[in-house]
Amino acid sequence: MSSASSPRAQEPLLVEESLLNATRRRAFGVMFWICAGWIALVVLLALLASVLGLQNPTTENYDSLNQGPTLAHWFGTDDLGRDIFSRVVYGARVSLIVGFGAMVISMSIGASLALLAAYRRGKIDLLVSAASYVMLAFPALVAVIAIIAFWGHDLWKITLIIGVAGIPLVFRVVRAAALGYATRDFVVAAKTQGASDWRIITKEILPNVLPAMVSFFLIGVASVVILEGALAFLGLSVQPPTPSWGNMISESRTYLSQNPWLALFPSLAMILFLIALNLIGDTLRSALDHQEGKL
Amino acid sequence: MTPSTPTLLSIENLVVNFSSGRKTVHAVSGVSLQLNEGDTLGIVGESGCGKTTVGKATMQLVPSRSGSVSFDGHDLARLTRKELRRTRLGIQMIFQDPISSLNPRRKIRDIVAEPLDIWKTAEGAQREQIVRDALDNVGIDPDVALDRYPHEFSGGQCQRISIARALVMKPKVLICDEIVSALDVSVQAQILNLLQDLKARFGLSILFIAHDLAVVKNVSDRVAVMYLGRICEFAGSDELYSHPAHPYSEALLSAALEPDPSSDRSRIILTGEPPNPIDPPSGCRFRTRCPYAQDRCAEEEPVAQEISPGHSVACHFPLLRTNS
Amino acid sequence: MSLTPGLDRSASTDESALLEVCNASTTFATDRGSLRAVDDVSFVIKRGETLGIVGESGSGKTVLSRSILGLLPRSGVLQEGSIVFDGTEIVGAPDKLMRAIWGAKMAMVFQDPMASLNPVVRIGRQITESLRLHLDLDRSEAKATALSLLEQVGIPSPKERLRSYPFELSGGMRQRVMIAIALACSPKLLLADEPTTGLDVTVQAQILDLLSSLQKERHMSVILVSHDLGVVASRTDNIAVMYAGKVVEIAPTATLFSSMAMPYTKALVDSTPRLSQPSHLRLSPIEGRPPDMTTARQGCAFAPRCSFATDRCRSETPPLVTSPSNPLHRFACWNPLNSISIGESS
Amino acid sequence: MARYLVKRFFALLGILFFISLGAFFLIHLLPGDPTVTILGPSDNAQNRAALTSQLGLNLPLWHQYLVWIGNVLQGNLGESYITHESVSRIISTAFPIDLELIIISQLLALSIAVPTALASAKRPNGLLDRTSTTTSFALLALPPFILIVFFVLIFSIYLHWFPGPGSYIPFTQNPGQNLRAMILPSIVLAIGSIVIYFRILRGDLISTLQQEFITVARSKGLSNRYIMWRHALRPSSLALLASAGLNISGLVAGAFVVEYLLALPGLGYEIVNSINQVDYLTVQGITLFVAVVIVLVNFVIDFLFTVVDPRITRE
Repeated sequence: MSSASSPRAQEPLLVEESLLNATRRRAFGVMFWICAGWIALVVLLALLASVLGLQNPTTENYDSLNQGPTLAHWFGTDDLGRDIFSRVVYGARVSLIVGFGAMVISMSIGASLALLAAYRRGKIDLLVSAASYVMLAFPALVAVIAIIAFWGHDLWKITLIIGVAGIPLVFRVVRAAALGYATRDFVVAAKTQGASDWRIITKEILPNVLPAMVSFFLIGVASVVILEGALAFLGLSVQPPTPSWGNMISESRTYLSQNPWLALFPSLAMILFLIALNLIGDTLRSALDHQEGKL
Repeated sequence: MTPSTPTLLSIENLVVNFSSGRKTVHAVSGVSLQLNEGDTLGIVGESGCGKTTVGKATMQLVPSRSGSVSFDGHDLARLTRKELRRTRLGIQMIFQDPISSLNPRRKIRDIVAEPLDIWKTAEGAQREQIVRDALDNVGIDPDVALDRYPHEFSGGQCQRISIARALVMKPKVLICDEIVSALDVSVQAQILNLLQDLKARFGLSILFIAHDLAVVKNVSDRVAVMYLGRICEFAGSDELYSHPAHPYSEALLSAALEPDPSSDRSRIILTGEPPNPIDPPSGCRFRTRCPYAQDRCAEEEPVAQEISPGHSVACHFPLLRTNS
Repeated sequence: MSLTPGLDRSASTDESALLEVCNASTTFATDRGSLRAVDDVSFVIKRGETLGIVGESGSGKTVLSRSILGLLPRSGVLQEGSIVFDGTEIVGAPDKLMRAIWGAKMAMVFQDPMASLNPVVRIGRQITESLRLHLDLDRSEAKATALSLLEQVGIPSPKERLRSYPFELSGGMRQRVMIAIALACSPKLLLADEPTTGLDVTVQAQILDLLSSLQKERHMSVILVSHDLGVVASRTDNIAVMYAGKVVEIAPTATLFSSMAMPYTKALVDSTPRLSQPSHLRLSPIEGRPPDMTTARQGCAFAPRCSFATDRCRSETPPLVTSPSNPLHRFACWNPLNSISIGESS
Repeated sequence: MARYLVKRFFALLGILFFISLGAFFLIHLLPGDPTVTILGPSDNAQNRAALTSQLGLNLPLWHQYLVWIGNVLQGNLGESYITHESVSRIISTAFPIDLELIIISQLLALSIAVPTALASAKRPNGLLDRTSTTTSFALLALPPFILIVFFVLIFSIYLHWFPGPGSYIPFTQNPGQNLRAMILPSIVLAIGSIVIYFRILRGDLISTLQQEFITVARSKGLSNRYIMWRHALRPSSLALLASAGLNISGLVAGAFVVEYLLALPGLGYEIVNSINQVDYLTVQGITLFVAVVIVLVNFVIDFLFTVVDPRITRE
């Protein structure tokens, strides 16, 4: 907020000026915990799907086609008589694996490069930054579509490809955050005390960037879930009959005017999941911004 | 090198340039300084004069273009990375911004213990004891401070913690870069007194860099005045302030404000501001603002000449002592 | 005006008073409870007079200057008391009313000229916009006025500078531009909040000299806020010393320095290193730290750090009283220094 | 400023080179044999070999690249293996659809996002701000494909306001019909952009409004409206511009999905079909074209940066 260069008293910033820009402290609030609980529930259901005694999501039942919600089928059945609730629960696995898996790949590689580049600057930074620019200029979706189309679309390949495609964006975000810390005096102080580069990156810079990374991670997961859905619509996600939210919404289009439930439940599942992720990510970020203002 | 006051840190002909786009910033252009054991050497000058760069180049935090920095018999620039890490422990630095000097996400205990952890010199109870002693020495109550984070402390307290951390490895030299300029006057005095005490107690030598003339005078034995990357005057502290010989030193002293309405002496107000270090003036760098400048000043760069023992000035027309 | 308790009658009835601050308080709602940043402050500034406000960080001097200007955020702030500027009550005045005063009658120079100038707007427009608004000048008249303003504040080649952006100027030049902006519509009161704090020593002297010469030329009142006693010492008529939101001593400048009554003022002066003192002189700092403004206090706020404090100081808050020796000298202390000087002059 | 732009331009040329490499090798390093696509899987090896050498597929990869890029530089992107239509022609008929879609959606997005952000930032946490922030939050979680599914259901199938998928008519043939067909996809595309623009601009405006120069502007007696538009908006729009640059790639992606779902024969529709048909040259050509467009848009944005913030050219 203030330039460190002016030889003025710093303390008024903490005491007086922060008052002039008084913003009320935002606690995490109820919504945050509801959303966190919702995500935990989705993860739990997806993990335990096979032991919960749900109906088999791929078993077709021609006695009950295109039904609305009933006691036997909470979310109704689809055009092949499959239980939609069970398909939504199993479908969550795809979104979770692709979403979290891809972001773990992007984050671990992108953030490592970013921390290194931000701290060392110089040639490494120049090289990786240039590469990230080139990758960002490339139409990512086209690349992802093409690679998946030619290479094959099983779950792990999709995860890997999206994960790699996300590296440059993660790199840029984390690098920008890390740059602000890499030049701080406490980093210089650690250096003069003989700290190794590894120590400076992991002990001095990383803890400061971590909250921003967590927040970006969650919002990134939401974007990847959307991307997986889009791929499903293009017929490039996991193949039927394996359920995924995207597949289910896409398939629902054929019978949409007769049975809107087909689209409604998987859509709701996806939207609520996305809202929860975004809200948690956003809350963390503004909590972080607030803290930042205090430091 | 006389045995009574051996030179501990010696900066010879230091030149530091930065590149700014296609241009070169001449941050430090040929600075030589000697810091003797037990001495406090002040460097005073306005922003952009290169005083901070001298400190950083001494620590090898910025590469110097030429010149040498020798400490305790080692030429720092020639050491390998590994040797430098070890040797540099003998010099520690304290910075201007007390808040930015401490990692906001670490506890005070770990901040102060950092050098111990890096070098694995102490663990467990011994580490704890060293940290406690270090905090005690700077007037911070360890029982209160150890488990807190930096933002819970005021600027002055953060600066004390920085000093505690710097002293953990028992350095011989302390480089203080504007360490009190971010603090309130009353706190500033606390820190300056603390510095004097610690110096006496631990036999420190101090390189004290600041823009505030009165502060520099208070702590320093000898003072170098810098302008645009060069030293224009160098003398004992009291000598310099009572008999400035360089027109810039004179102007600087007369522009300083004193908390006393009757102290409004005949003032020399310089016009303009220091030129851009990308394109410094030829000859004497101060000539563009100097009230006494003549043709010679533009043509010939003045070299430092000793006008009395321990008092040297880089000026073609140094002010004479008669007017006092 | 008789509704000014705590004020000297001679001061409050003076017709040439431009600004009358009377029992003004400003309270912020914070996470940790309400914070009274300005606490029951009263003083008067006459036309053409310069008042220095001195205090350390957290003393409330910045909040006070913003309260006078009526520029505090709307939410979470409670202003009490009265601030009358040129016949207008500022406290509680709607923005609509203030807009006719801001820039036209009352202007401000802030601490950091780089932050005070809009980085993406040319200098010319930043000066002319208030001219066109308040003085109703057309484009060319405004430009001509701006040009002469830049000349007055000592900016070389002002014509080119009108088309410059702030980043193209040096720190001192930027502060000169800020002064030109503040003076554009010839305000009656100029608030300068730490106007030289970020500047180099030699430039600081230039800016302060410029301010005081312009002030004399225009017979303008100035409030000079600073943490540095040196800045206000030689260029003010009166000085107010603030501590923990209160004015603890206020006096004509010469009186303040010759017979300061409040131990805090003296401690502040003593803790400042001086050029005239020999090197290595041990300084006398004020030990401890300023009080936490959110907790309720009893007694004098400075008592915990004061070497003269008595039990009374810790239990009863001293009011701002007039010195028996000088009706213009007021202080808030139970055990004032210089009791000798009181005896001398009475 | 000229030097800055020249520097940026050369940087962009470099990026373009790498992108051409990317477009080429992306396709060629992947498994799949175009001769199978063209001749069908049952043709004999001899024909296949003949075709391989006719297409130059027997040459080393770098040689193939040089041949291809040489042709590209002369404006020849090759022709489709399947339809034998020239790739440039495919692009020139398909691209106007994307362009129209993107332009309409962006105009829509900016005309909603900017005023809303200005109004919200004026009173953070006010009623309007909370409403619009919450709404933007909900919209953020609405992927375009879900929107399309329900928009088609509601507006085309139930209400018959807009034509359903596959009803595209070129603007030149029937402007009215064309616009009617474009409204739905434009809205879907705009929603994503509105959310991004609103959130970024609102955040930046709020922090700009806390800057000292805004207080200075207030202390001049300027009206709030004047301060918002003349002092706050411009310094706050840098991140917006930057996000527009990053967003363009996402926008193209969004447009592609929307086109495919609504059977609008734009580049997205074409490229997905080409990929499904392993039509190498078309995929390569369209990829390169799209990448070049994105790079050029970013160049324009770089130029806009210098207009919005004069500091940039002089670093």
